[in-house]
Amino acid sequence: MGEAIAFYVISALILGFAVLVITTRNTVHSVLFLVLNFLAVAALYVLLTAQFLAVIQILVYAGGIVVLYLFVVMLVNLKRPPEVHADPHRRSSLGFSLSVLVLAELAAIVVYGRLTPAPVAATAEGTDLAVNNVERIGYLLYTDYLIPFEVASMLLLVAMIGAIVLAKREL
Amino acid sequence: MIIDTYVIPLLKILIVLNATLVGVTFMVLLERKVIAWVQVRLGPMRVGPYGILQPIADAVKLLLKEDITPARADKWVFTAAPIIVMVPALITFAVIPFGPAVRLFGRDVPLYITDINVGLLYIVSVASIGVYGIILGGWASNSKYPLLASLRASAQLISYEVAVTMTLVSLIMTAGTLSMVKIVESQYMAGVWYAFVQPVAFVVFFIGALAETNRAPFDMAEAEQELTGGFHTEYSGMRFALFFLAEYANMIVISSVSTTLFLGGWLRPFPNVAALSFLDFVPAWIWFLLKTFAFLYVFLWVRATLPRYRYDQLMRLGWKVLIPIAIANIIVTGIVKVAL
Amino acid sequence: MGVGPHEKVKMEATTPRPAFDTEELVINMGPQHPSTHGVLRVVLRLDGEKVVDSDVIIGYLHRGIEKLSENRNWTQIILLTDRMDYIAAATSNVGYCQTVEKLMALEVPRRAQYIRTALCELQRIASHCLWLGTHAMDIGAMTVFLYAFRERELILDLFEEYCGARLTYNSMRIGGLPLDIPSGWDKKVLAFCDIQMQKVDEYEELLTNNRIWLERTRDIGVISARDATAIGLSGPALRGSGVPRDIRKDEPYAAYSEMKFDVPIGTRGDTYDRYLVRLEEFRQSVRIIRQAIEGLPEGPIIGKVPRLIKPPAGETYHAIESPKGEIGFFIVSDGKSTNPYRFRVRPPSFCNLQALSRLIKGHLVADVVALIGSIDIVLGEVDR
Amino acid sequence: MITPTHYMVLSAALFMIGVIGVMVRRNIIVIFMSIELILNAVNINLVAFSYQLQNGIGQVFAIFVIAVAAAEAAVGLGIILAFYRNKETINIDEMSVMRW
Repeated sequence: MGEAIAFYVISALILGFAVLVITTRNTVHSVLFLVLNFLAVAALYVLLTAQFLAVIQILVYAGGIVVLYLFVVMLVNLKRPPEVHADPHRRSSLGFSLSVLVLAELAAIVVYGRLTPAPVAATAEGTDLAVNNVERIGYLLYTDYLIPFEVASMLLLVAMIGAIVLAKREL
Repeated sequence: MIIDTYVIPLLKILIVLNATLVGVTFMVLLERKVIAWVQVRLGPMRVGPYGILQPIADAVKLLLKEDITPARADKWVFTAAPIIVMVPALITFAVIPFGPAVRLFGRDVPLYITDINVGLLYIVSVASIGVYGIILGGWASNSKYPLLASLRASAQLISYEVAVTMTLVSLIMTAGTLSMVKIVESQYMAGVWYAFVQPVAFVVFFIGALAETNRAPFDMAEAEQELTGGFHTEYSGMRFALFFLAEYANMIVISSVSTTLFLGGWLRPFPNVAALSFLDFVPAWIWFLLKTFAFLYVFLWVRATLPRYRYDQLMRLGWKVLIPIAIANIIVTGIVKVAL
Repeated sequence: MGVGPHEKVKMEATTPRPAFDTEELVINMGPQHPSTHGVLRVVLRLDGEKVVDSDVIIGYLHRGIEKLSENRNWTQIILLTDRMDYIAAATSNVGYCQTVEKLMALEVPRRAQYIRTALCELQRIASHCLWLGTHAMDIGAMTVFLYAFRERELILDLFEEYCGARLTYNSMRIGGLPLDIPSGWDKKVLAFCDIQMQKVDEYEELLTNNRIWLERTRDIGVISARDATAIGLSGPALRGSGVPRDIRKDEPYAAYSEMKFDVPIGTRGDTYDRYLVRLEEFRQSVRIIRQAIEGLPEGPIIGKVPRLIKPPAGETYHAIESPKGEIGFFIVSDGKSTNPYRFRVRPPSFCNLQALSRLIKGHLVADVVALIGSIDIVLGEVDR
Repeated sequence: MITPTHYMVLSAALFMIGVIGVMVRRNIIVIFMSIELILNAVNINLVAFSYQLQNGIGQVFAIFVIAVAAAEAAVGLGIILAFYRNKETINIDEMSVMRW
């Protein structure tokens, strides 16, 4: 019961903030709603007993990536609002209908998934993954997924160099 | 059952929140007094004996002041910014262990609100939210000095967060856990404070902590001589007070965290030496408060003594000195761990 | 031929915009700003935090002292000179009185000369105390500020005992002094000298070898000896660049020809050198005060001055070394009236301030306040 | 009882909001944020299944997604800044030429 209430409240927050992110005109407000959205997602992870991921979500997403967004929004001191100059060839309605199509597809999958029963029932209370979450994730990362992990670190290094090259005026 | 799951945690939250807020206000007084003593002055003396009631006078003054919102400020963000700064500082206390379990009225009551398995990461991540308040406060004021200051502050916080987190990694490697309580317990097992096991991490952490709390010599975000007060230039009244209190709350948080991580938390000095067991008559939480206080004193002492770094020098120190040292420390820790 | 607005527009149009162009931020520092030491206004054009260009605007404290002086009689002007460099009022008094004495060819008794020397050097210490305090405060060392003010307070006490005033002394008269020193005053001055010597070491302990202080001041605002002379810097700002120019040595006035002292000079011409020069001047000033007080001759304190001061027709320029540099008075007398025909001051702060724009170019905002402090200005003297 | 289906519906809805943002908005920063929303939708799915199956692999992949998102944000925002310096706009419709 408590879980259900928590789920619906958090879901409402996630979706509500997400809608605000894409509808708000002021970009800074948009970024703020994105932070709130991420915090709500982190809360959802806690509900799913993924504490480590929840903390990483706040630390990396809310505390790191979105700060970058905020920086850029503040540096890009807009003289004319970006939405004013609409491309006459642009078809927003087409984009909208495409999105609806994607949703329909997803809904179809969900409905189909509903017909086939879930393989294992959720019995998370007190299991190893919930209690020793950090240890389990760490173990997986450094054994089975060591190579993807290292590739991810390389990716971050490349992104870092790329960002510096792009942002620096003269090298 | 209800008492254990709801009443006691709520009571603890209430006590910790109140103690923190009172502590913060008296921290302001302490700072004024300590700096006054360093500078051969008396400090506040008028309100109450030895100015002890000064924080109350300050609070009344700030509450009664007109709360000005600049005409062209972004009202919502301007209002939210001080709150965003204050809240993370307060909720961090949820995982700080003030002492081990004590018996009260026939129940075992642990002297911490909660102990989660990612406690240390929780503190780091919550602290990283606080920077929004500073950035947004400066941006929403729609004024040039605050904007410059908030850019400085955010760059500073992000850079030093890296160094601080790196030192924490080497500490986690030593302790083998992320839980704040278990870190203290592992120091008890090891029989030594981690400040002696990880002296490099301790020093880097302390410098990073000064920078992360925006304290001298890294207080360029509020350098009144350069930026006329920094990101809170346009704030007044209680909203300004929130920024102010958050800074001191952050100092207390950082001091408590470093006490837990490096100075053995609630443990007495030399926790394993039986000859010193007479020290046990002092309750554990008193030891914790004493160590935290010592840290806070160093904060003030540094502020009274050192000039201020320049923005670019601060960044250079962070990226070119502290982060490499912290990474080297991780590598050395790893090698030692494997070798033993 | 100047560039009119029309040509200016054309110039901007033809200059290609750099490929990566970020917006420049214009910041108005002052006239109400904690670190502009009064009502100086500096308009900074910033690229990020780097100063691209700056515009120093003065005049917020203009009271027309020079024009006022042309309508006051010769003795009343002493009082106005107090209001120029109010940090070292006695030095301005001495400068003005000596100019008039030169114009009238008056002989000043030796005792008065010695006391004038001692007062001038006390003022130098007081002025440097204030400079050190505010300069350190600008860079963030708040404790030095209070330490330096503690010693300045002792000097103000000494002046209060001597002439009853603590800031604007009006302590000179044309031809000598209005008052002899109170009994026991000389002992107190000597005692103060001992205190000051210890305290200078204390300041040095806090700053001179402090790593952060070094990083904040070394190689900040370097000005070469040639540029410094070309701009017309004087005082410690000039000596910091390595030019051994000191009017007390080069054209001795009062009793300086009989004093033994060194003129400290810097080597690099940066903020740190100017700091070192002023700190050494603390010690040299104490040395001079000791000599002046110990060797204080007996005799009258004021020479033979006519009841009505009316200098003969003519003009003269006389400069002395104030704590901030060369303070000079150019006075024209028509020989008929009891007030000067033309009165003009060469204030050291004003001339030194010219260097500011050049010094801060390319530095960061934090250095701007350090450099304003480093050249040591008093707005009362800049604007007059 | 909250089943994985609930989480999937939530994730699909969040995904759709993200897609609409990408399709409809012209402010490139908002488009980037919409992409972050989409990535979050994916993460919710991964973690929900990780919970359902009591298997840490889903969380591991969520961590990889976060790492990729960080890289994407860094490079993407660098491009936005460089673009803004040249064109003084962040309207994606004006980003039609593939050269400065």
